[in-house]
Amino acid sequence: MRFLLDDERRAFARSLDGLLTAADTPAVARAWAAGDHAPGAAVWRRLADTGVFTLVAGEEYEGVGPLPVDVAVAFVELGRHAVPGPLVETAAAAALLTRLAERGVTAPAKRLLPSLVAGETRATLALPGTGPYVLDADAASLVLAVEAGQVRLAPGTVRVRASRDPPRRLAKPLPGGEVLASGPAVAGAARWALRWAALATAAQCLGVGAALLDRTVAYVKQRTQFGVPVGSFQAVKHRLADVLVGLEFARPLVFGAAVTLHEEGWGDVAAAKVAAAEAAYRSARAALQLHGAIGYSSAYDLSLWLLKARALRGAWGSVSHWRGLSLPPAPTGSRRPVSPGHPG
Amino acid sequence: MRFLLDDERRAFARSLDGLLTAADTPAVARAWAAGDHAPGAAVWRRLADTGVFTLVAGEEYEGVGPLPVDVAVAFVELGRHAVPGPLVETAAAAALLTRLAERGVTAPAKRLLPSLVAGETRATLALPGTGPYVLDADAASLVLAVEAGQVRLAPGTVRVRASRDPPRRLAKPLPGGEVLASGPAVAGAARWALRWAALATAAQCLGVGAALLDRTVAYVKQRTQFGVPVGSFQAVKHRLADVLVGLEFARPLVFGAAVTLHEEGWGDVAAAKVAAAEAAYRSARAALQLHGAIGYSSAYDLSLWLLKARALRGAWGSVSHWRGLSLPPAPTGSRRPVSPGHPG
Amino acid sequence: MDLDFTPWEEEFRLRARAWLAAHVPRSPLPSLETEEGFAAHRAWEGELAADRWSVVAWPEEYGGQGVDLVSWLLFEEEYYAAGAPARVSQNGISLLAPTLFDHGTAEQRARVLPPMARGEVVWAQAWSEPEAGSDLASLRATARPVAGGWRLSGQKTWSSRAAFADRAFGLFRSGPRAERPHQGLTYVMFPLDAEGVTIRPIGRLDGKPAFAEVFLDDVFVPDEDVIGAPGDGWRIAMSTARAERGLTLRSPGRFLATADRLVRLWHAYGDPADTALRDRVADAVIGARAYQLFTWAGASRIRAGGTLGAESSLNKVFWSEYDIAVHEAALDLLGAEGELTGAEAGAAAPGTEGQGVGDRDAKAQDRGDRGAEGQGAGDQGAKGQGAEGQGAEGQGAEGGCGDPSAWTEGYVFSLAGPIYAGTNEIQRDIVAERLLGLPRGRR
Amino acid sequence: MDLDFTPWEEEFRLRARAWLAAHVPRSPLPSLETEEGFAAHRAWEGELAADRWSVVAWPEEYGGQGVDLVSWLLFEEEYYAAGAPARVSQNGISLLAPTLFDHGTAEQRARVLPPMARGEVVWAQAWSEPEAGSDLASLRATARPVAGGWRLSGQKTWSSRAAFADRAFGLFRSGPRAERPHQGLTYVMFPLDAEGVTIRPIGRLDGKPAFAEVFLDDVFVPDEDVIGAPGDGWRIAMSTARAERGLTLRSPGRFLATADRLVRLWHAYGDPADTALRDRVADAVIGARAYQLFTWAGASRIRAGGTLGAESSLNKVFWSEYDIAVHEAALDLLGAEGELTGAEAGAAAPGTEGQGVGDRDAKAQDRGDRGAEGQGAGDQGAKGQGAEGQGAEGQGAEGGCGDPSAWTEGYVFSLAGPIYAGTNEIQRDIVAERLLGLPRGRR
Repeated sequence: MRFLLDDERRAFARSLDGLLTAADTPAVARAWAAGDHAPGAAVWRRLADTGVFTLVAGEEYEGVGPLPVDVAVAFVELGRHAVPGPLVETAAAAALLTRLAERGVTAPAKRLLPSLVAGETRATLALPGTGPYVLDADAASLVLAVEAGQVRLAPGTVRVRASRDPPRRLAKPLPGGEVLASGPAVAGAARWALRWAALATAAQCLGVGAALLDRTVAYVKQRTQFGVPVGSFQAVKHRLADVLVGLEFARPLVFGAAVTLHEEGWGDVAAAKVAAAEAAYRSARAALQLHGAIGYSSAYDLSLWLLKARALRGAWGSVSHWRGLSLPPAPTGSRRPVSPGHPG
Repeated sequence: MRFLLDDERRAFARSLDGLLTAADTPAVARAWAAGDHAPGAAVWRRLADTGVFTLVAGEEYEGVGPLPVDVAVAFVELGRHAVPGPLVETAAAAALLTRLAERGVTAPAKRLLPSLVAGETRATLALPGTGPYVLDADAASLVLAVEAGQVRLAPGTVRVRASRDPPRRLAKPLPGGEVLASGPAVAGAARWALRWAALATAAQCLGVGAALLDRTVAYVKQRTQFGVPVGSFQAVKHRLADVLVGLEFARPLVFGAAVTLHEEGWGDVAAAKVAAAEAAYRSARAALQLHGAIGYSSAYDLSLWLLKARALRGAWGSVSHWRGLSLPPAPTGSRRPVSPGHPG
Repeated sequence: MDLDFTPWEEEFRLRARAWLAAHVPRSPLPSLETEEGFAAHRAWEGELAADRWSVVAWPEEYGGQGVDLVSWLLFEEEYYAAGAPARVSQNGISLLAPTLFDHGTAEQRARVLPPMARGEVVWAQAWSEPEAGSDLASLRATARPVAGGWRLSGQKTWSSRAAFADRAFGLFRSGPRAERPHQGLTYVMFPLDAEGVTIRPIGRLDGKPAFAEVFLDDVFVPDEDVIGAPGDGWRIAMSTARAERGLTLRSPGRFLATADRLVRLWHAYGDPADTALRDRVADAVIGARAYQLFTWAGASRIRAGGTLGAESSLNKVFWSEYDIAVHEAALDLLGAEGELTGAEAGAAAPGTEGQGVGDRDAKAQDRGDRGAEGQGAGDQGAKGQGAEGQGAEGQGAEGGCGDPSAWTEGYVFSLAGPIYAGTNEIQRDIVAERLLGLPRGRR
Repeated sequence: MDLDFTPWEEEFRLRARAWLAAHVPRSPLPSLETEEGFAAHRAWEGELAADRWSVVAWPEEYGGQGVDLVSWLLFEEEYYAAGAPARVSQNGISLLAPTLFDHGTAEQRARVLPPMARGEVVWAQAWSEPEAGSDLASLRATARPVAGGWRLSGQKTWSSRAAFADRAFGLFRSGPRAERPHQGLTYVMFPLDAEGVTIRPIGRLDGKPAFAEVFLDDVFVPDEDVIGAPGDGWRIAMSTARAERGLTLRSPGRFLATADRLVRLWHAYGDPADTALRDRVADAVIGARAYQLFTWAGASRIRAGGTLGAESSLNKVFWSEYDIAVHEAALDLLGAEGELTGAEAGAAAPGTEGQGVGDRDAKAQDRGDRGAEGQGAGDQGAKGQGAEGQGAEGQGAEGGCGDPSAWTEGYVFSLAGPIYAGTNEIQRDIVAERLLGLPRGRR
């Protein structure tokens, strides 16, 4: 038992952090929001150089995966820097294609995975049960729709719509298009893709929440009101302490879910999704409140994380949906008809 | 529109407050918890002198009611002083008998109401849908059970059990006994009784919550730690401010429910029940936390209110049950099959 | 103790309802935070004023109907229930006008109020400065006495409406910082189009220019535009209409209308078995009713000659947190749709077809897209809500409860609630110290 | 990064499980807060010790198995999963013993630890005084140097276990208050049956004497019962085992077992459609797993030579609020039953028949009353949980998840969590100042 990131993973996180800091990701996110994908594509290429896109697929497809812990490490940093784009979706698409191949449907993986792994293709996808929209279809060359036992290559999307998180764009895949896979392997592959999507989103939330906390702590240390730093007021301190408690107890769930991603059951990944989403959102609420009006200004970069925390909270299914999945299933025959407190 | 207590009601509240302060109700509650009902009976008689038990029934039965605003005034004080006994139940029983009489079933009212109104009889009762227990059957001479379209005079109860709030004792009415009423009037009378029970309980919660806040404010002003009053710490101040917000917004709901008690619909009384129960419980949690260890001691009187706040929160149905009742019913045909956010 | 209104009040309510039913625009006006939308909202103020509905509680000589607080509250309930437009004149009506009634001269009232009531002069507030948010004692912008008036210099910020408004009001330091740091401030009304004034719009969280920075470089203001005695501005600003401010900053009508929309959304789309959401919808209903009744109690107290004072801090904490909770519940109820602005994304997407073509799920599309389609492409669907505006959500008969864009915009707007008009941290301090009597401490 | 245990650890876990399965009493022991129950729990300590399960992480010479923190955590998981009794020796084992390992002499360890491990000497803690709760700097009870030892005088309070324990430990003022107010305190072990000691039990919220006041009137203590240097007590008390304290004050096994009971309760009695409650049950499961994994991460860091420090404050805030939330969910799930203590009311009720006779609703009765009936009348159903005990809830195979009395007692117990061992207000200050680096302020 060694439930700690090793030196290599820490170095990986540091290198991503350095790369993304240098890339000025707030400006990249704003450009992406304005429909200019070029700076984002440049970041995407640099991420590809670090191997971020190789972590899901296995060696048969030029990947080095499955390495869910590394994916979690990477997505914490991607969240911390508010990197825009269908990153989670590309990882989930890789998982989908990989699992299809493992279950005997190898053609789609052979055709599509190598360019995903190389970072040359951005993919987006919709999975059953988690909402009708795909993210950033306008910036993806591959739109996968999984439904009714089929994996389709959608021929495009219904018009692209704006999210309250400006860099996100949502659209429903068009019907029709090439059927890449059908049959019994599809449902399992979709579940496998959803596990990765949830894990990556949880990790991203953790990074978003941490960035919000870091910025807020820095702000309240220097901002003074009534002659003292805002950060010396006990109400401010306690609110930020509670944010830290939330994030620090979500963190082991995220990495725990990565360690057990291959195991049966939804419990760990659901717990990670719920806890990280809630912790990030709590961090956002505190960050806005403690920044005051400046935090409410779209020109101030804090807004990039604030709005993303809300959007990610509901991405890939609501927190209530995932709470339901976090519970162990009822043993058969255990349920009695009524609560003991109600008249029987 | 004059949504303010008039001078007469304020004087009524003050006189109850004075009477109950003089009666040393904490000692009365402790005796009641130990099975000694004599001091409680003495308080009951003094309350009868103020007319508390005359407020529900009308003149035909020696009452002066229905006066729900006065009942709310009285039960705020009863809660503030942690008076033990089946007070809510006696009021609800009077409402039950009154409404039966108004619907033509007059015999039970003629026989039982005058002694309830005179404060000579303590009653307890169970109503459909709010749990199987009656309160303080061991101190009541009248145990009413309403179920299956009948009002029964229960021949006693299954053994009496202890609540975590020591002065409260719970028991299930025994089957059988005399049927006082049956037929179509029963269901409506039970609903009418439940309205009064909910209103009185909400008012009682308000008093309990206010007493907890008052005691806590007094305590944190005089208790010092780190060389300053505990009440000067901002975290303490904000927590108590939030308690006050809760209570002050529950208060108009309680009196609003009294004003509209005779109207159709459960909305106002449900809102009062939910808000007052939650506000009192929040007050209790804050009171315990800010008193620290002393508040956790059963010898310290604070415990009388602390435990009552929890017990009353669930009395006459859970807060979730009442939240459901607070919603206006769906207009017919309005419901669509799925949420807009779920794949249709 | 009763909740009965007089026959006159009931009749007043019905008159308001009838007028609104006949006049409220069928489609929402364009966003208040655009030049076009600002003009449309200004015109709406004129329409209200033409029949004396813009400032019902003012004396008739200034354009009102001279009704009391209770009738004003009834009007507000009707206004929001009707889904009427946001009030572009809100800053002037609810912040400046009460000050003029209490501290202005007859000349000032006669000159300023009627055009305010007609929407001809729209006012921005200019309280904050970059280093003075909650802490007004640290204001730095100055008013320098000159012949016949004053010269204003410095910077104001978070000035709501200033991007398009005509005039503004705020406090300026006219004397040295005295022992009591709030002394030496002067309450000034000033033009936004004068020489030396530079306006730089600030986008709020969703990018809309609901605020602006206002730079003042030796801007001349005549003596007649100072309210009260020079140096006495802070006291004037704080004392004004304290008795009613707590009841009028946010009228219950707004929240009753929002709760009603949420209930309709719940009944239309909610899963009846989902008690987690149902309980939150219930809390919205309960909270709106609590706020309404709390306000009626306050109004009764004022009618009986009482005042409110620090209780308005209870009020502020309550409604600002309530507003966020209600919108969060709505977003959760909307699920994936609860992320949408109602606008098309700016850039055309490769491989993306045109609007609605080939949509495989026309029914879901119809539900989700109604808002956006009804309002055309772009940003037009946005309902104007300045950070200090009291605008209705523009949710009349057609807007409907299920338009996600109105809910997501309302959510963004609600987030400002605990920050402005005195942060909730300050309000809780006030509640603890003035209502509970807890010692001040250093916070 | 992994969650794999070594074959030896897995085998150790299975050995613990097997031993517990064979030894955990089938019926809960009588309440720890009664003389009879205290004796029964003391005997249980002896039974554990006989097979070296009472202090598995101690060196073998003192009665342990010399296992490391990770194995200890595995043992704890098994212990709580088995529903084993509360640990009457908890104060000694988790608070005093680590101090002796770090600061005691070899003689002290040899003299004190083995009888502690066997439950022969049970220790009470005596940290608090009436005027010194969170603020240990204001301690007043004194230790006066005399020939061969010290004389203790003053009053301690909230001393858990003191009603029935043999000895106690605490800090006493042995010198004048120095510039740093924590100086001049001495860490002393003292007998509770000596001349000059008066014990006055204090009932906790449910009346059980889980605490006591301890009055000391010139009580003699030999030099050998002082730990570390006189005057250095505060540093010793604070520094002791800080590295592990955050992980060991409340082991995750406790919360995993509680969450598991709640899930069983939910599956047995919950309405599957009631998502409001389901979400809270889910949060119990999620929180227990989070706490477990947080602890594994901390244990890994300690294994790698790291320390925890102020992170134990995160831990304290988390588990104490978690514990209350879980019990509140259980009470709400139990509905009307969630108010019961499991005891009969003290006095016979007029008109009340005997137990179970004529019960019209035998099925509901069976569910609700199982706990009370299984345990006989009176107070016996209470599971011992001192305010600082780490006892399991005695919820073995028969206790069952549906016994309301265990949940209501657990609820009462949980309420103490945010208060003792440093209030959560203090812990949040520590988190903000030491982990986030925020300025101290005057609080």
